This record gives sequence, C-alpha cells and structure tokens, in this order.
Amino acid sequence: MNFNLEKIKNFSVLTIQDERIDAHNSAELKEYLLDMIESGESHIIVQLKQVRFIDSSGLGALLFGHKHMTAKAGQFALSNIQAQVLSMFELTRLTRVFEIYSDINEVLTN
Amino acid sequence: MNFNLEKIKNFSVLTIQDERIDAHNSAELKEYLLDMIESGESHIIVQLKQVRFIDSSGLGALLFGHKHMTAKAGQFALSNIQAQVLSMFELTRLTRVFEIYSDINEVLTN
Amino acid sequence: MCSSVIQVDVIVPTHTKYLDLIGSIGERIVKELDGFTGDREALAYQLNLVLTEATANAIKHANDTHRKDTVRISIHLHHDILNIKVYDHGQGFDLDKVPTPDFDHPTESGMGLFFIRSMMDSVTYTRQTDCNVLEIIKYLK
Amino acid sequence: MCSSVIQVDVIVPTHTKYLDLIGSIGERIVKELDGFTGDREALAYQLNLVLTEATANAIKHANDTHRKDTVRISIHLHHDILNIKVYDHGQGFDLDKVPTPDFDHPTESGMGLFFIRSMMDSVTYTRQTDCNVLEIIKYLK
Ligand SMILES: Nc1ncnc2c1ncn2[C@@H]1O[C@H](COP(=O)(O)OP(=O)(O)O)[C@@H](O)[C@H]1O
Ligand SMILES: Nc1ncnc2c1ncn2[C@@H]1O[C@H](COP(=O)(O)OP(=O)(O)O)[C@@H](O)[C@H]1O
Repeated sequence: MNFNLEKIKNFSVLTIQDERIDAHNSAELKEYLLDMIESGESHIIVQLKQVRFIDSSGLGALLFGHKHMTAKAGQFALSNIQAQVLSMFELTRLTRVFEIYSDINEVLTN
Repeated sequence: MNFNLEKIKNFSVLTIQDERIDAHNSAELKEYLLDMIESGESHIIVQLKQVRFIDSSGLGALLFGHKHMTAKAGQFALSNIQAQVLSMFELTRLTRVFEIYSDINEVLTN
Repeated sequence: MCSSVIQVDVIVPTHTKYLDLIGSIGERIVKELDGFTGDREALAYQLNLVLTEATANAIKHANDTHRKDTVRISIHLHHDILNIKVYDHGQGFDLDKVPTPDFDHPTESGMGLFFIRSMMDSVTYTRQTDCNVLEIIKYLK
Repeated sequence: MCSSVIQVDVIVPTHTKYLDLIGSIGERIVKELDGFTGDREALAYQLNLVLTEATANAIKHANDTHRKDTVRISIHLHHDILNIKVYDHGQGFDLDKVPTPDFDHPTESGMGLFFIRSMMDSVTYTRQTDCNVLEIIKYLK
C-alpha cells in the first residue's frame, strides 16, 4: 500500500495513495496505523480522496485505528471520502462512529 | 461512435470521441467518412487524440477514407495519434501511406 | 453452452492479490448491461464488492491443503438475472447462523456477508460432494 | 482444475459489441503478471488487439445457424506462458493459406491474422469434431 504522511499543524495527515483497500492490503493499513499510534501521534486524519473502493476488511482496518486512538483519548478523523465509498460507511452505520469531514481543511482550520 | 466535426480554415476536422475503434464501430466510421467525401469535403483531418485502441478494421476504415479522398484529389490527414495506436500504423507500414501529423496545428498553420 | 447472455469463469490462486482482478471483471461486465435503467456506477461498485467479499471468504475461511489451491468464480448474466457462484473446498459453514452485525458495537470483521446480503437479492451456500458453493443472485429489473 | 496460474473463460453472444469486454479482460490480466520485465503497456495493447481480432474473426467468418450463437474465448496464464483459445463453429479455414498483407498495396481487410502472428509466438487453427479452435501462444520471458 502506498501512503503519504504529512505533518500539518498538530495533525498527522495520512493520505492513502491506492485506489483500492481490500483484504489484500488492509492488514498493512492496520499495521501502519498501529505504528503511528504507538509512536505517539494523537491527531490522525486519514485522507481517502484517492480511494475508489473499500471492502469490509478496509472498513475494519479504519475501525481498528479509530478504536486504538480513542482508547488513548486521541483524535482519529477521516476526510474526502468518495460517494460510493461513503455509502459503505452509511450501510454499516459507521458514519455514526467515525469523525468524517468532506474536506481536510474543515479539520485543519478548526 | 461519437464524432465531433469542426470547420477550421478550409479543413474539416473530424475528432473521434471514442477511445476504441474496432469491428463494432469501424463500419460507422467508414460511412461517416464516405458521407463527408460525397458531400464535397476536400480537406479532411481525422483527429485521433482520444483513441487509445484501434484494430485492423479501424485501420481499414481510415484507409478507405484515404483512398476515396485521394481518388478525388483531396487531402486526407491524420493527427494526434497515441503511441500504441501509432505502432499499429508502423507495423503495417501504413505510416508510408497516410499523411500523419503529431499535432493538428502543424496542418492548420501550413 | 446454454443461452446465457454473458458467462465469465475465472480461476485464480487462493491469494488476496487477485481480488482486484475478480472485482474489476465484475465491474466491467456492468458496462455491457443493455437497458439497465438503475444507477450503473452503484451497481458496478456493488458487484465489485460482492465478488471481492465472497472470494476473500473462500480464500480466508476455506483453506484446504489437499486440493489445488485455486478458487473458482463464475459470473453468469442471463437476461436480467445476474448469477454469481464462488466455489470453495473448505469445511463449509452454516450461512443461516451468521448473525447480522451489531451496529451499536461495531467490530472489525463480520461485515462481508452483511454487504452481500444487503446488496443482492438471494444468497445461498450449499455443500456439494466435492466442493461448496456460495450462490448469489441479483435481479436487474 | 489444473495448475494454471490464472484461467479466464468467457462466453458472449456472437456480436461485435462484446469485443471491448473481451479485449479489456485481456488487458486487465496483464496487470497481474508477476515479474514481467518487458513493456507492460505494449503487452496490454497487444493482448487486447489479439483477442479483439481473433474474436472478431470468429464472429464475422464463422457464422453458423445450427449452433448456439455464442463465442467462447479462453485465456490461460501458466507461469510464463500465455495461451489463448478462440472457438468457432463455422466451416473453418486453412490458416497456412492466409497470405501476408501486401504492404505496397494495402487493402482494407486482411490485417487481423497478420497482427496476431506478428505479436504472438505461435498461432494454430485446428478443426475438431464439434468446433474449430484458434490457439495462440505467447511466451512472456
Ligand atoms: N466460504 C466460507 N467457508 C467457511 N466459512 C465461511 C465462509 N464464508 C464465510 N464464512 C464464515 O462466516 C463468517 C462471516 O463472514 P463475513 O461476514 O464475510 O465476515 P468476515 O469474513 O470478516 O469474518 C466468517 O467469519 C466465517 O466464519
Ligand atoms: N475463424 C475463422 N473462420 C473462417 N475463416 C476465417 C476465420 N478467421 C479468419 N478467417 C479467414 O482468414 C482471412 C483473413 O483474416 P484476417 O487476417 O483476420 O483479416 P479479415 O478478417 O480482415 O479478412 C479472412 O478473410 C477469412 O477468410
């Protein structure tokens, strides 16, 4: 999986650079998120602008990140989710669980 | 097949708006070219910028246009051919038969 | 050869790297649907997802060392009926006993079959003598 | 099920509208090639073209009203060998008698098999009892 990690203000912005998150690369995403959290990041934004497709294991990986982060009282947000991908969050009611922003600047300027 | 026909100077510029020319739509291209020629167009440029794929019947349709036009002492040129598509012309030595321009402005400004 | 309009059979090694290929083929078939008046993009995504989830399950949950390590997926489109079959050689499972996810306490796994069931019209899992088949049907009209 | 790495079998109606689907599936398979060091984009185009030409021939030249009007294409990738088979139910033809195009006097048709032969490593056409098979092989290394 291709990631791009940027520090903007006090946020760690993780941009997923693959079009697809599925059972083939979701374990890698999980590990990457775990590494970030364990190395002390406390404000993570996962930018999904380039992601055209996510499956249940991809949602699972993001849920894993969310749970670990909130357990440490940190912030875990998602931004720029494409319409079809967003409908996966809606179908599983995960829109109620995640902090979701339509644009990354909404988080950064708050 | 989706075409766009524009008159620029004394040229009729036919832009193919499909990514693919194959046995499914080449007959339509042939007919369209025939109609243009029979209606008196004497300087035709076929712009292939958007064409990613051409098969033998597509080359055949263009050859048909070339033959009909030259029989009437008109001009028939091709422009903006993508690399992979151009290699089809090269393999069949059709680069020696057609008047080919890498950019349409080369023809228009001559 | 029956009168199926489109029939695609794919065999790939039991490796998650091929999920993308399987899903993409499903997505590509949606382009060929004549007279489908619904949301084509949504259907393309759904078919991609359903194939991905079903194939991933055959890879993850149905490993079998005695058989060749391949998974077979068949996609039939017959008029307005889309029929998907995913074959596995594992120990099988009881589809009726798979619970709906608890949306108030979401967990990292267990959402795959929920997606398949929500998006498609019929889902069955049958154990046959030499393999198990997950059969998924979607009516396109 | 043999030890083929990837096997895709497609059956479509004998209609040129499906050429794009067949070609696209071929193109998509190229993405899955492990360790192919050549020009992947060129190979993707070539596979798309070869499948398009071979399927178009089965549709154009091998109409048969007695059989079901479908065409079957199979694509096998076994290690570094790519094997394509296109089946038809027509009267058949003699591949060895198909001439190379006369490049000094180009004609509108007759370039399909030339492309297939130029781009692939082996092309054979055999008449079997119930169908004819055009078999195309490409060695990827
Ligand atoms: N092909 C299969 N063979 C055996 N068990 C399966 C198969 N498909 C699904 N299952 C069982 O059904 C459960 C639910 O599957 P699913 O909803 O896809 O979620 P997940 O795969 O994330 O657990 C799996 O955990 C597994 O126990
Ligand atoms: N599947 C087939 N069945 C019968 N004849 C065929 C078949 N494929 C090719 N041919 C014959 O071989 C000739 C050359 O084919 P090809 O090089 O593809 O050019 P084209 O299809 O443009 O004529 C065809 O004109 C046809 O007579």
